Amino acid sequence: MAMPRLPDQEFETQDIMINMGPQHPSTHGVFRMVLTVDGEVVRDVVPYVGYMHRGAEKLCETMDYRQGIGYMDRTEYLANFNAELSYVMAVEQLMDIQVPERAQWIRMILCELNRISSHFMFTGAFGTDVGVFGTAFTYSFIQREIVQDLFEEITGDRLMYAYFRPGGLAWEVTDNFVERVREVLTQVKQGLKDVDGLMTANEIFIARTRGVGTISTEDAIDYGMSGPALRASGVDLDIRKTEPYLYYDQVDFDVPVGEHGDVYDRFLLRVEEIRQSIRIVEQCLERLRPGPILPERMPRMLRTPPGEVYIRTEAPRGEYGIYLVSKGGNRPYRLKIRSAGLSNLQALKEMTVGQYVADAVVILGSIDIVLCEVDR
Amino acid sequence: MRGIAKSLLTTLSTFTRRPVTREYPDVHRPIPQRDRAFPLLLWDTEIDEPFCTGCHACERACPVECMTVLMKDNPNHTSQGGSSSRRKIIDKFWIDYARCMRCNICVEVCNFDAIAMNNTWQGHELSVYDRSDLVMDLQQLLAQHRAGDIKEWVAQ
Amino acid sequence: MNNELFGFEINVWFDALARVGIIVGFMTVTVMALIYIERKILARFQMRLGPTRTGPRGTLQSVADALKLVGKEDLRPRMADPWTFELAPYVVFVPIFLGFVILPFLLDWHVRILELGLLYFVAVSSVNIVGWVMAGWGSDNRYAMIGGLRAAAQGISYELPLVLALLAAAMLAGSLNLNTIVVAQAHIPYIVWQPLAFFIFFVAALAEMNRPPFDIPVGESEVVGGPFVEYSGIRWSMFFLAEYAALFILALIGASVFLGGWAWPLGEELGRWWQLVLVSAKAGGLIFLVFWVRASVPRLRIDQLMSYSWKVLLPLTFVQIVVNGAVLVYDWPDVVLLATGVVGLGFLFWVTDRAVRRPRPRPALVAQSEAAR
Amino acid sequence: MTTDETQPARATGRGGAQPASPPPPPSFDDTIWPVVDRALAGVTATPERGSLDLIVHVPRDEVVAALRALKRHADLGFDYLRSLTAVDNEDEGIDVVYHLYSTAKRLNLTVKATLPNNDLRIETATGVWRAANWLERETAEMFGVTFAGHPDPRTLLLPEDMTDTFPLRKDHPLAEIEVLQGEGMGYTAEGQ
Repeated sequence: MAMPRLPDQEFETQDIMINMGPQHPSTHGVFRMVLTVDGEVVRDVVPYVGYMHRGAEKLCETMDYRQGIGYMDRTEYLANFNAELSYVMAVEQLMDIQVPERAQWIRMILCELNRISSHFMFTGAFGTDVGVFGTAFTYSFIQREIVQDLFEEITGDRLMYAYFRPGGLAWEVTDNFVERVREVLTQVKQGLKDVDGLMTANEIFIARTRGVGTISTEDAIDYGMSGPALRASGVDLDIRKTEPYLYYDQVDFDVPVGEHGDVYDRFLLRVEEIRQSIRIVEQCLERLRPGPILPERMPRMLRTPPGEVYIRTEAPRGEYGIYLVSKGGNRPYRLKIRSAGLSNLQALKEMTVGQYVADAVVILGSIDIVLCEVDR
Repeated sequence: MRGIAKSLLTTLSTFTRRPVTREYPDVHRPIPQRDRAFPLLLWDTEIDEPFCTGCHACERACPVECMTVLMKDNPNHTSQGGSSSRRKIIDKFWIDYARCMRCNICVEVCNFDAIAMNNTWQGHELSVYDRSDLVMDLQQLLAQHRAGDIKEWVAQ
Repeated sequence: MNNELFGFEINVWFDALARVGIIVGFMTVTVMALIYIERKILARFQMRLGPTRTGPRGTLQSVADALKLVGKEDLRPRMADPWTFELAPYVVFVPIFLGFVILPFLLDWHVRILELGLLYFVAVSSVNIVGWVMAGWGSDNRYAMIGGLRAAAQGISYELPLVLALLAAAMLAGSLNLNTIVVAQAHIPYIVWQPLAFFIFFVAALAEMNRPPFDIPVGESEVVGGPFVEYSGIRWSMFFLAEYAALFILALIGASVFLGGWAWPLGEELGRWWQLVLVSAKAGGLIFLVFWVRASVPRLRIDQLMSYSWKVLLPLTFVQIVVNGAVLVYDWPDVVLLATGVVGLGFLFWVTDRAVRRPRPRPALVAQSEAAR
Repeated sequence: MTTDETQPARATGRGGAQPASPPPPPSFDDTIWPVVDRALAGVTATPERGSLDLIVHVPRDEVVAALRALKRHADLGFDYLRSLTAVDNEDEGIDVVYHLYSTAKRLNLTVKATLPNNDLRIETATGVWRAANWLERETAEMFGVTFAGHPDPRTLLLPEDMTDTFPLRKDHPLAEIEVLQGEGMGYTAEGQ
């Protein structure tokens, strides 16, 4: 991709620095990268994060386990259920709580639907990054709205669900839950067809994404990337398969793995993951039986014995880990959120240097960061 | 070029579909019963007083400390010749809606079912020019349920 | 020295002034209408409603926007070059408006019919590139500078295929007078004989207007508006006006040169109102196509854009021109034109397909292939 | 609870409800400890049973050598750094915690090194995994741990000049939430 450079003696060229962000339409939040460009070619990238740092970890250390759930929503606002899941699973693991079967299935359905809505956010924002004027964005947002309507019916909120509890769920789902989910899935399938038709085969889209921002398998692992960004580089690492939690070992789904580690693979992979998520939800719906949603003996006050646990789940953006250290009592002694975005973002320089300015935006979009999750 | 043609056909197919826009201020989407806007207090119409006894449970459980509760002896208690079985009753109650994170914990910890999340559009359309106007006092918190404008939903 | 305008005999100077006034007024209204229509059409492509709240069905939205823009403060960054910065909008705006002079709405509805109309148009309209560069340079903003230089590169690269594609059609008509070209298409429009030239004209026109997929100089997600990132208020609106005026002009030129303008398919004998309907329908169709493309395709990258122009479009237009010349000189049958067009289009599509479906290097081999290149 | 290589490290389908059996004191034979012990031949490492993964305590001077050995060992191959953080144990010093994963063998391991409060220095792990770069920067600014030899020792999340205080330490105070409600409190009184 490098442009042939003119010999130095003929031309004096000067690299200029461009400050992209924190206010820039395609930095997906308040992220700043300082690009050193030689004409249109990026020679260096210095990313700056931290504009959204709110000290979620410290805040959670001052709150009891129930109060912390709401803060998990706010660290990962596109995949809230996945974030909550890691947190409540960590508490359950320390407290040794058995979660009833129905609650697990519902959690799984909601997490996968959340993955769908999060990936739709990606397709929309990514479409805008490569320059489709808003069409990909609206197509995707219509689907997101449909999923969020369902979430609102169940949890009462469109974005900050605060619905999972250590031990199960806050309350029972609505009576028409199964029919509603099926309805949502039908609409999502249509929406996926639209997004797919709009972008996947489009020659300009392919030209903009293929072979751009490649990262090799070894580098991707070395940088600690996770999720679709890692799998696009050919690493078959999906925590749902390698260390199944919930009932992921009882449902049938495939983990799409990329081959070239470029932006196009990352896009295709996420589109495919939406399909797989639909598959998982459909299987979950068949397995869903009536039953309790909280264990019978549930302590009124959540207190953990001393101990520590590192829970990892596969959130849409990658591994969302919770490292919970307890020294007894009703609040965490230390809570560390392992954010997928932070690790994925580290590889930005590796992917961007040598590409064009326009590609820098596309590559950043393809990592699919949520700055709230990166900065916590 | 086939791909571009496919893109064009896709957009053409959506061109013929109905727009999904809801023209918001004119058309209010029906919001589900479980919708969580902001917490408000409930009014016991039988005895004509709030359910809330000012027990501070919600205040203590609030993660963002947006509530301030003061209790008093109930003048309407049976021992005082009234009709209420509540010995203590709420005296003053403030909720700072600007700070509330709508986590529903106050509703869950309430032993008297005295607080519920607003599930009407009134609970969402709260634009004001001054943040201090978002600090709701007891009368404002009770008004909506007292007027019967709300069918509250409390889990279980 | 009197001229006739709408049946009145008036002095040449008054005539000229009146015509300029009519153009500017007409243009402003047209641009407002175009913006409104574009927003509505784009909205429907995206399953939205578009503007609804200003006036009946939002029809006054553009007026409201224009009033807002006029009312805004005219800002200039302190470090900007005052002259370049403030003159740039005019340099972009005036050449586009000059293009109006030769538009053949009808046989006798026009500002002036020039014998070298087409040449005049391409000569005048390419001046606005200077304005873009001025805006980019004068703003003292790096996004603007990158945008301005992109605009220059793109404008110059696509000027050539645009001119040559128009020339291919003009060759067949044997004239650069737009009205003569239209009359020559009274029976068969040139899109039939010159599909390749039409396609190239359309692509190059998109690039000339900085329309998606060629909105690289102003790419929102990359250079945040490019040359006019620092402009506001009335100056910014002049860029906007110029952009939509260019859209209107190029659509009319395309309709006249390739689609037969007012002459095809009903001929000259019909009333002028029918002819006007014809012209509007053809230009409107082209404008709709532009909006449709805008809703559907991503943005190209600058290097892809340049190589597409220089390596694909330009050689093909040369081929077309050579074939046209051979047909005219040696009296080959017209079918040759059609065949060349179809084969050329097929070749163009094939090249495009091949270019994007090149095998990708495996990531581990990236470094080596970079070195080899 | 970490089992041998072919098994996933977590028992499946129980959703975080793994009964944490009280460990019979010395035996770690059902975990990967024997292999880890062999890999860490030159290092004084002590195992501990964690809730999910095996925890290995390593002296801080040898931690990078240990991590490198763990990464290079053929049967372990911990090539993936999941997380790097620290825990402020107040009087007992600060623990630096590494969560490792092996993409080939699907193994998990937690490595811990304790730093005494009067000397919060540890060698950087950026030479082992590049993933450690930002994680160490974050840990450094949040806990005041110095990672010796770090290639880019700037702050990550905090402002550039906020190097004198360490927010995630236990002695760092939380900002008081000023109470804005009530009569005579906050701006309700002065504003109206």
